[in-house]
Amino acid sequence: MADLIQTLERRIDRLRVAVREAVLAGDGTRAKTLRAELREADQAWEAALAEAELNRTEPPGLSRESQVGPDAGDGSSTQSSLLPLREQVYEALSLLQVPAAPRLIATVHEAFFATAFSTTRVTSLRRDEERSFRAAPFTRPYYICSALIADFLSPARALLAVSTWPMESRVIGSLSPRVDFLTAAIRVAEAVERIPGPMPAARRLLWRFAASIPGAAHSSGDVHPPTIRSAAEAELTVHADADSRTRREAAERARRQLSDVEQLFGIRLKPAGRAAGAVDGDA
Amino acid sequence: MSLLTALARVLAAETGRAQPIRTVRHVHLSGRPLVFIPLQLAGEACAPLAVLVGDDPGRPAMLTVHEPRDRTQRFDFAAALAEVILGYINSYSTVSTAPDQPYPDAPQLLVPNPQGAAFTRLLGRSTRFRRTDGEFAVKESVPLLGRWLSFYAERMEVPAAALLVPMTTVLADHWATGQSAAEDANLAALLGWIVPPPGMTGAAAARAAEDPVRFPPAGPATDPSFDNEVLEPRIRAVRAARVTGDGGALHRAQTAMEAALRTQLEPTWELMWRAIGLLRTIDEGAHVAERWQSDCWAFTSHVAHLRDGGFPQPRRDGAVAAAARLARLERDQQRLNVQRAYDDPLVMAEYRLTGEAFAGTVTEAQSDRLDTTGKRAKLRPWIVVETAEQVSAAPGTVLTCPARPGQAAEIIEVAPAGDLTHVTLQLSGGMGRALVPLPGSVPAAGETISYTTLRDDFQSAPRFPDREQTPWTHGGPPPEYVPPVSEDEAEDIA
Amino acid sequence: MTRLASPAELARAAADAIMADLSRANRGVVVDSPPGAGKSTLVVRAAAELAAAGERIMVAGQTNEQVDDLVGRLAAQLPQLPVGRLGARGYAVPERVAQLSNVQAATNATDLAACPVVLGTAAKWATVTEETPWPWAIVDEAYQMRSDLLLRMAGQFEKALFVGDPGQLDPFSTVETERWLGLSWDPMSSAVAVLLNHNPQIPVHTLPVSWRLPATAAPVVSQSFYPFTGFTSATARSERQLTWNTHAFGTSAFDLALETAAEAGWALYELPHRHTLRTDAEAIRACAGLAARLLERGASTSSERSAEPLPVTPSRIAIGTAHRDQALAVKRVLAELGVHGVVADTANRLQGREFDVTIILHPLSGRRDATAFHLEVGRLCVLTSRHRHACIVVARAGIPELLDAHPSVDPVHLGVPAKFPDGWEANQSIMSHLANWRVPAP
Amino acid sequence: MSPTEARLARLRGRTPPRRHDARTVAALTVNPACARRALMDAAGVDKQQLAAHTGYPAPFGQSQFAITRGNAFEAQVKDNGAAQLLTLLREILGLDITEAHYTDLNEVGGNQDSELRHVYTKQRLTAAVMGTGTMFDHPLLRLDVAGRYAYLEPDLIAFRHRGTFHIVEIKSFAIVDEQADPAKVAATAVQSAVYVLALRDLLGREDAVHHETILVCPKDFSNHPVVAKVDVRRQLGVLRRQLTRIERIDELLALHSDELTFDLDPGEDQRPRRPPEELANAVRTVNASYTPECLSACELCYLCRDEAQGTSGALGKMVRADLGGIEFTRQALDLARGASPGPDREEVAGLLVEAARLRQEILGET
Repeated sequence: MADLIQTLERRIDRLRVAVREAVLAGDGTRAKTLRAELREADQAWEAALAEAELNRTEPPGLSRESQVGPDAGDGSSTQSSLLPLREQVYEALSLLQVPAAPRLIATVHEAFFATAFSTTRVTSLRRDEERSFRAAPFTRPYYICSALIADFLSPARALLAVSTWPMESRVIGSLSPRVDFLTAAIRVAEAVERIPGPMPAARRLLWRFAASIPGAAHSSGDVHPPTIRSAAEAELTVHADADSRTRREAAERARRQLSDVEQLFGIRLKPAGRAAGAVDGDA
Repeated sequence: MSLLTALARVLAAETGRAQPIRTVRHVHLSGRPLVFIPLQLAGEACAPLAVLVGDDPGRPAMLTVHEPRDRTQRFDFAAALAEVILGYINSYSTVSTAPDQPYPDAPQLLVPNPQGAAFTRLLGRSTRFRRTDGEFAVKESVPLLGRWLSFYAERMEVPAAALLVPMTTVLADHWATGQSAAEDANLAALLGWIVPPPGMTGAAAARAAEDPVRFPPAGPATDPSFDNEVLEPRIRAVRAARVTGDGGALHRAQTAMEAALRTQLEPTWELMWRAIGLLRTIDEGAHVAERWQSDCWAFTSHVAHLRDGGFPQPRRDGAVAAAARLARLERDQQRLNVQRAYDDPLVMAEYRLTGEAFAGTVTEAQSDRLDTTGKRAKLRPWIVVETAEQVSAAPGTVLTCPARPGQAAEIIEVAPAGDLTHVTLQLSGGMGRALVPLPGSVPAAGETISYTTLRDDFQSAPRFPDREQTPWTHGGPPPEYVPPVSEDEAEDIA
Repeated sequence: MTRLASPAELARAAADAIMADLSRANRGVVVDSPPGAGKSTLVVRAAAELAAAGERIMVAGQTNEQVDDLVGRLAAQLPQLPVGRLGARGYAVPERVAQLSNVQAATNATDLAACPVVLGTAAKWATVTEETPWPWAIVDEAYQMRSDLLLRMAGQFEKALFVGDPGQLDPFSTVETERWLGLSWDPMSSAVAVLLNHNPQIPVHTLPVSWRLPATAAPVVSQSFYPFTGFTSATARSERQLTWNTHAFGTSAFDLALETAAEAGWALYELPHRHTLRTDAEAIRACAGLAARLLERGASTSSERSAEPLPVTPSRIAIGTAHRDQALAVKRVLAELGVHGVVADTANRLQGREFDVTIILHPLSGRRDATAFHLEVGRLCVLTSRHRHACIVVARAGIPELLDAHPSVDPVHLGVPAKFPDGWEANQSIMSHLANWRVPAP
Repeated sequence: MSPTEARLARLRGRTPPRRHDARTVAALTVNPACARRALMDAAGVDKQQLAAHTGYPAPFGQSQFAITRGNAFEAQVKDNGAAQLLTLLREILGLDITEAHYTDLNEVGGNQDSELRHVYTKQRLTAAVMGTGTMFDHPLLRLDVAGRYAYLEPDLIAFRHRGTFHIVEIKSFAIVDEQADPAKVAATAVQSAVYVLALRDLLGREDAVHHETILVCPKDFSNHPVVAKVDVRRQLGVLRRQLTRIERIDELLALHSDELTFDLDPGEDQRPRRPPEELANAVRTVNASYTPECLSACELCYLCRDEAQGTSGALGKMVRADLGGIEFTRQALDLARGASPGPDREEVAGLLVEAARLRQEILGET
């Protein structure tokens, strides 16, 4: 066993050198194949080590040099939830009540529901939802869908919404991102006020909102939800009319022009030529 | 740069071996230096990845940050590093000395290159304002380390100082290679030129040393191909293991990451100690000890400053502090230039080449000549020096002879004599009180001698207003200084 | 219909405006003075008027020569005004100052308590310790003064008039550090820069007329080095003549260059392209040779200054270089040629001085690469703005190509205002002008 | 296709062209003396691949840690309708509270076609004057470089109502105590200047785009953004001049044979098949101006460095200057050892002999 591990380690070292040499020599193709070999070797090595572990009696103490850093100290403290992802996303979006990007959704969920999930999974979620809707429309109580760009009614990059929301709140004009940000700030502030002892994560999230709203942030860095709410509302009133006008217009257009599935997941501009025309039409 | 150095580089290029451009070592080298080789994570302002540090070539201590973006681990690393570095520093500050005396010796940090020194400065800056209480408290030793590293980084700006020394800078100051200064920044390549492996030219050795796979860069930046092909998978493994909470896997992943980083540090460790050995073979310049003495003073007063609860170094200098520091730096710079030239004929040769200095032989000496124009007669010997070298100084200029620094020699006449030049000099000072010069104090006929316009005419330190007296032209008196505390919320590494 | 104001009127109006601001200033006034725009005249007038108003004025220059010149002018114009000359220990009062009856010299300010106006170098003032600050200071050549020196002497006065030429060389330091870059009180930057950083309300005036530069030079220098403010020449083209007392037999390149310069106010004596050491023997010989030939031909100038023509004596000719070793080499060749009294010096040491004819060795001549030093805008500005009549530039061919090939990779420091005009562009502009007055060397 | 384009296409051969981008345009100012680089960039040659194939792979890569960090920071300041950025812009540009528009130009209706994005960018930017835009995320600009379009993508363009447009660059190098790495700031300044030119071009008005660009960086050691204004007037001047110089690319082409090509002859697996030595020789027929500075700037540096062996330039500009006009180290050494100099080399020869004598006197060298 031990010598198998050693042979593997020697092989891995050789391969790493080889990969780097290929990369430095600008030979991408060779680097690719070598990387594949390397992965296999790595897995074999992992397996061999794991097996060796089992035969060992005492659990491994941390090596002399790794005394730096308690290895649990970061992020991993929050455990992952039992709920399916779509429902966690739903929880977060329902709290915010505005379209949001995966990063915000994840942060909110971690802050208020104490469970973390990777944003990459959230991104793929949209596709799954679209697939299931196309397969059997309206069979679920809600779908995680896209927010739509007002100009084109195309899916906004990485903005998720809930199918049951009114179309007005799901279309995005040029002021909507700001409006939705302020609205989200208000919702988060309310949530923090609701919960008796909010987690530090929640307060930190609220502080981040406050930092980007005039008159909301305490210099001291501590968060005061009522102040944040009123500050957000104050700026909100400035944008509200202009924004809702754009949104109403776009929402009507969407309801008029789009099929059910398109209303949830948007349409895409066809490649150039015709597309350019479409742009002109919009301008 | 000078033609002399240019010629040395040409020689190096043509002979395939670095050429000496100094006859003595102009920097103090501690008997027990602390070698400090940091690596940092690419793309971050100052995220330590690993260091190899120690004062014993045989036993370097290696510290690793397995999750370089995690602030807790970053400051635990700082604490661990503090143990090593503060321990080393204390071994010099715990010696007992007379109240008005500096410590007999001072701790010297050696880093591979200027970037290593810059990292030292940033690490100091990022830790010296840390709070030791509250939500983001760090160990007491962390801000202390920060203040020491900041002290070393600031001291390095002083022209004559040797408390923190980048190795490539010293080597390049003593040897000319057959490559460009830009390429000299690579420690391995530089040493390749100076001491090529048997059967290899310096040029070949330097080229070989540019292969980042065989000769990892001396840090703090790591080689991108190492980052992408080696380090990234290692860090990913550590993260994965931590998430799954599999202790065995975590241990394996961490060991593997450390092993990988070790391969990037150890070659440089070897090079550093080879360079140290190499520099030790050169005798120290005459003024080096004197300069080291002022380093010891600087060290001593910083120890006192800390003991007396002084403030940490501010982010930037105030108006008065800046002006005062500039004045000090300029005086040190001038003194250093003079001392280096006096200590080292090769340095002086650069001035001889431009006519700011010349060497020749004394052909006449009226050593008992008196100047009787004043009320009292003064001893003012005249000598004539014959030189084949260019003399650019005009009559009236006061020259100095490095061998007789206390004696001023005013040019009376510069007269061409065939293709030689006769320089008549009037001497004053350094000959004793009497009207008869002390024996040997006046150069005798036949003596070979050199004179230069370089003089360390010591001016007393200029006076500056107190901080509270900062004039309106410079913004008026600044508010009372309170050391900033780093807003941890702001610096929390998201 | 309104007549255009004459240069003299423009100048007077500007000076009056400055005086008006002085009287109501609560901190001070800054006056930018392009080459030969009557800086000293202004200093003398300001000193006189403030003294007349019963104020005590300290005047700070940068070098003893500058201060002595000022003392001379001030004492001569106001014979009844007691003028104090504060000097450091070891400073010897020069003859031209000593002979003035109303000048009193001392190394200690308290010995000059009787003088309403006291002049000294800024460095000397920085050492003075007096309880009561002076109500007024006049700081001359303030753009060549480093802000750390201002810091040391600013405690001495309450209000100040700062005059200087922003186009000349910036102060420098023997140490290299980026430590203070971006600080409003960077000790390495000029006194004026720091002053204005902290006192933006201080009015900045510009003198609009150059009394030195001829009509042939003012527009070129103005647009190359003072693009934002600009200035005009006090004299019309016809008012400045450079004429030869002898005729040249045949036309050597030297004579051609000299005549072109006399005609156009400029000449580019162009040596064949070659990369050389900075002490390019051929170029050095050309500089000295041109001076020698000029004296040999015998030149005289006629100008607004005097009715009948005045001879161009050696002391009215300067040869300007970038480096000290170049100036030394020129001196050596001049000596070989038996020419005495012609001034040969570096740009730094020619600052603030004036000649009839200047011959300059272009900083970029024969170079392979341009460095920040050789591109420094102030250097070229000083060299091309010392003359009353003509400026002959000696250079090897290929400078425009060198400029085009110059990599622009200068570091950019946050909070440090970009220097304008940029040396690279100023050089381009001067070269394109000189191209019209090219005289190829044999 | 104009004769010039045809000629450039032949230079490039079958290797797919690399378009000019902000980096390559900025490179015009880094070593304008280099005909080799000018020609290759004009022809859109893949210098990286070419260097690798000739056996002189470029000595620089990019660490994915740096890339990740850069992207993460840009994403962070642009999150939630660029909330963080808006706060900074409000403070540094004095934006009105109503000016909070955010327009995503990364794609047009889910389509990323460059042409389309450029057209849409133009529409939205010109419409901005009607108060319908404040922040424009990744607009796609275009600049005519020697007759070929370069598509340029600034991080963001900010518009102040009734005011001017500002180029905004988001970089992940830190501003520590108000100071940042001057080399990195300089590089950003040139890049931003390229964008300014392109934007002025697009709007057809010089004064519509401010010469002060806005740099957004992390503060000290945190992830929190700070802004600084960077005046790019100098960079604009240099760029304009260099852009007009490469307009004269024909003059360069005229110097070389019609047969000259840097074709890599890629096989179906896209791997180059052309004999490396043949390719290298083709490269060598075009003059390079190698300086050690190239080592951190140009993909071809190792090839050119090898070529420059034995020249004084290879030892650095300082040495080259100190050696006056002497081209080769061998020549310099001979002169130092007393070889008789040419007619116009006496002074430097004299100095070299003197220098050699001094070294000899002090070190006993011969």
